[in-house]
Amino acid sequence: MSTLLSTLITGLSLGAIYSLMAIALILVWRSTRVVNFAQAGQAVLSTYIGLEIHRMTGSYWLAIVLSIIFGGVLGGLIDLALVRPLLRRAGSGPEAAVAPVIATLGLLAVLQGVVGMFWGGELIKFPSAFSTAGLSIGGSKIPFSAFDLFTVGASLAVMLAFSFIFQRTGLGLSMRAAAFSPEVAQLAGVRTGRVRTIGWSFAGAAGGLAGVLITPTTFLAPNSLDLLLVFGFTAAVVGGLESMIGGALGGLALGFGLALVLQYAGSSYTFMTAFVVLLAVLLLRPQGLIGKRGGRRV
Amino acid sequence: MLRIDSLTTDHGQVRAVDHVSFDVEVGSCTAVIGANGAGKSSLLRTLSGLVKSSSGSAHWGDVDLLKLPTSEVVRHGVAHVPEGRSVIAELSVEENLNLGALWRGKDPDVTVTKSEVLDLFPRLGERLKQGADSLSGGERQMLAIGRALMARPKLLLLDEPSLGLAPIVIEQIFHTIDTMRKATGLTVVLVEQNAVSALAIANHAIVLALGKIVASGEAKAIASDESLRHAYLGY
Amino acid sequence: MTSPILALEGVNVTFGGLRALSDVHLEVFPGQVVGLIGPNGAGKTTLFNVMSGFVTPESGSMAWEGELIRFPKPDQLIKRGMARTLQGVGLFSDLTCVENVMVALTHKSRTGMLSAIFGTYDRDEAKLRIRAMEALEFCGAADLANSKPSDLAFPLLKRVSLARALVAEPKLLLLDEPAGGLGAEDLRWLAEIIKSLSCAVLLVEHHMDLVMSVSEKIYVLDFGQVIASGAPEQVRQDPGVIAAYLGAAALGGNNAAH
Amino acid sequence: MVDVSNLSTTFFSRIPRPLRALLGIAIAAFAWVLMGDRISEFRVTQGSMVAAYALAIISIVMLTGYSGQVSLGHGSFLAVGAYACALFLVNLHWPLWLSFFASVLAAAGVGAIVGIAAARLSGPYLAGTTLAFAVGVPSISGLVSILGGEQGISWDAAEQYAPPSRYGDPYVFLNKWVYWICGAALAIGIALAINITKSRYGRIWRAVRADESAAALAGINVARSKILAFAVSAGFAGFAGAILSVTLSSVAPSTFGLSLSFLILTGAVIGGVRSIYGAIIGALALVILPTLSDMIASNASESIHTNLPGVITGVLLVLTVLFNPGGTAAAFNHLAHGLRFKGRRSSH
Repeated sequence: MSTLLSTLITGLSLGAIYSLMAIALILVWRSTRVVNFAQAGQAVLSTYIGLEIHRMTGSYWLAIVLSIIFGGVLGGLIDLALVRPLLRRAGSGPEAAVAPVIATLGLLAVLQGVVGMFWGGELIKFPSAFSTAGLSIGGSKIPFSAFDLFTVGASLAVMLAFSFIFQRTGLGLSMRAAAFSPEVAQLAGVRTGRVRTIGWSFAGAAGGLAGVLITPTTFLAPNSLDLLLVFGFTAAVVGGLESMIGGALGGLALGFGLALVLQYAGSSYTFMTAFVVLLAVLLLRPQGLIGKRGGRRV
Repeated sequence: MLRIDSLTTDHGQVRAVDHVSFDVEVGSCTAVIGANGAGKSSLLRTLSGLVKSSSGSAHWGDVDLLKLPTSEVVRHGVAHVPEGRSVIAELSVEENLNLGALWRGKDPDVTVTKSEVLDLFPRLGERLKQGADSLSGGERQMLAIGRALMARPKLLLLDEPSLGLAPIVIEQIFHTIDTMRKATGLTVVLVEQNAVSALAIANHAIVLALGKIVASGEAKAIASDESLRHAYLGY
Repeated sequence: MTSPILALEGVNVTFGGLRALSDVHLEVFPGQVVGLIGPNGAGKTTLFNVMSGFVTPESGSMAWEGELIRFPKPDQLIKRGMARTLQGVGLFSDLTCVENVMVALTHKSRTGMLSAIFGTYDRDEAKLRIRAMEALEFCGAADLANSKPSDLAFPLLKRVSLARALVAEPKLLLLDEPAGGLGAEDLRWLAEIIKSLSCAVLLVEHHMDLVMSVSEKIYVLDFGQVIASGAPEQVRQDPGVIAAYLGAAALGGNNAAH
Repeated sequence: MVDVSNLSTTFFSRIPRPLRALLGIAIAAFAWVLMGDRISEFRVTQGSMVAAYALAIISIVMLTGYSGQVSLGHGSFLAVGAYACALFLVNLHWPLWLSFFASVLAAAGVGAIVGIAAARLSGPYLAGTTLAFAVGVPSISGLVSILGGEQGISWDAAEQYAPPSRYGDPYVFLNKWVYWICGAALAIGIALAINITKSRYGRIWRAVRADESAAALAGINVARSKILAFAVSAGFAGFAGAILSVTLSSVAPSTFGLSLSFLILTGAVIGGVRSIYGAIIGALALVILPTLSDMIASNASESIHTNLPGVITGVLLVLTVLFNPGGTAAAFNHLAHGLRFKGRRSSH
């Protein structure tokens, strides 16, 4: 099997996870116009919760489901407890410009600190229900494990579910309307505050799943998902930061791209690559790779 | 009845609406006219809770409008079509319409309302699946009004429906508003800079200048008032 | 006859298929006060944005003092000898009023980065401050010098923003709705000060009394086109203008304007 | 004739600005030296850290408080300054003051380049990009061998910048000597920062931050002013990094990770993002908080012990944003203003 092909296959499962994170960031961005830097902390906390449940019950499935639910509840609570008062107090001047950034960074510090207090700082291996060893097809081994297959499948399922909710249900319509034009949505009777809380919940759940899926192949530590946040943000920007499909495609593109860099240049270059990609997209195609021209001002 | 009493709204240092009082009978149409910056839009935006009033009151029947958050206003039968063809360009025509009736939930009547709206604006029916961004200015205004009608309102607040439209389209839209009101007993408050078109379909009119009511009365009387034209156009 | 200080020829602007300005011609002569009126959405502000570089037209040309020039970038305006006020006031909220005015003198300042680092700029700053105070005094706002905009009433802010536009002594002043939010007394003051200016003024305004009383010439825009121009008396009799303002029905329902 | 005499009346403000700066530096340096003699040797090193943090926070005040741009990656500019200082000092054997000067220029240069990109970005895009920058820059140390990889570069402070001595007998301990150097650097940094922010540049930055269109109409090249702000801010950050490296007598990529960027931002928010003096408050808070949480958690388990400072700063950040967005400096101003106002009233 050619190296190129196997590299691309590795990129697929990584890309799926980046897509999930990108979608989480996009959901919050669309509903609140805030890039939620605490997403990494939320994901870490819900992953540790999953780990704890696995230790207590031994059931991987219960662990994964409960950590997704916990992620959702946590996201909703953050909106109610932090974002709602923050939006109400929106002032002016330099403080207002940095307030949401600072608030989510502060929350990130709190979440990671709390995780560190309960679970310590050592690297932990998160369990997985499937083998992380490569599958063999026709006698030759490929760098794609049963767990990778599960990762791609689970991410795809979440994206399809989100896409169904957004395109086919009344809730989805109100979420889109509130995102694009809060004023018109409110006049049409959409309770935009409640819709925003739901958006934060969905984002928290997606982030939680991303955390559970990435940690079996890496390690879990209080700040182990910071990189996922950066890559998720890059993927979201590549996709234009407005569209879920854009974010999903951005994640996949980044997954493939980073897998190639990892294979042919080495791990020291991956961060730099992500940064260069991010900057290039922002400066050359600010509307994202698939967005319409003239769409946004960065 | 819509009863507005001494309503005052401030935008920072500017008093946009200054102790405005007037009543609107159920089933009638009141035109609010005045130059740019006279406070017409601010008046409507205060009624639907988009901006907060400083003092005064506004009651629609028993409902204290100033106490309601914007999303609840429509649940009490008041629909507001804001200035500037307020459709959501990212949604399709049909989604824009559906949005207007979302709060009514699974009410079977919604489909009836929808067919009524499409009868009123057949152009929208031809474009249901298209993105709202593909519509012309006039069609967007129709969609904005149609979205408001989907809520089956008792009181319609219309802000400058003629803004930036060609005269022939303006005439068509005003004609539709007029027939709709007469057919359904809808109460209409119509904010307009295009005074004559508005006065042609209104029963009553008030003239605003710098946030204050400077004239009010029968629409016909206002239309033939020379002093109004002076205040309005400078001649 | 002198040549116009500013002349626009055949300016076209479209926004996403919507024609905002079509084939606009406009001339302003030195020292002249010219009014620019039209209904909401007629393209007045777009035209101002073209002149001040916020919008680039598809076609058209601009002549300044008889010489064809490229449409300027907003920050080059002041060096050309043009100044513009913004709708609302557009003051810098964190700066005192005198600092607000001093910002418009930046191009006259000789303080370089080295001088800023070592703090050898007190004399240069004092010069700017005196000029700014003179402009404030001219607009009757000298005693507001050390107040922050957030502490002042709207009509006073309008004075400060006028002072900021005038401080660089422009040859042409673009005024964007200077009367918005002003009461009768301030309107009279505004009319007086516009008449007393020695520079040319192009005035976008909805307040007809003001426009009619100060302008020597008026342009009327509707649907992005100049539908009438001339002396105030001439414009106010024009049937197309009446139709545009009061609605087509004012002329018995015929669409005279089109 | 316009009367401007009321605009500058105090005795202090009559002194020419450059002299005033020198006077301020002298007074501050004296206080700094005095303070150094009254505290223990460990606290002296903490004092050096305060100086480094304060300069770093000043760079955020310039960038965010004045020009309204956000950077989550300012730790990277500290890294540029620190590594540059190490290279000039250790590899090229330049004198300390020249190394400082060169590292400021190096950081400002990198800042100008980043600023060109930053000037085109706003809000969350700028925040996210600088975040990625902060994550990416430390990995450069693994790519260029002269930077020493994960271990970084370390040196013997006594060899590079020994305290002055007579007959081999130093006047002061090495740590206190470094503390003096840091104090002098901070005093100079504050004086320069005040000079710059009081000049037309400070005014232009605040104008651009408030309203870009109006600033452009006032004749300001908005993009250029933002790039300049980024370069100047990065210069100060580079100065801070150089001082930090001198205090630690080493540089390593782990020092300049994301957490340093966040730490500086935390200090800036707590001190007040608009105030240069607030930077000192913020820097003190950054040094005191871990000590404080040490005392609180002295009997707790190790994991609580190590994580408490992070949680406390996080909570402080969130509370500051929610309840006191102007930071400590603004709260002081408020208080002082209120008192002054009261005093004026009662005198009537």
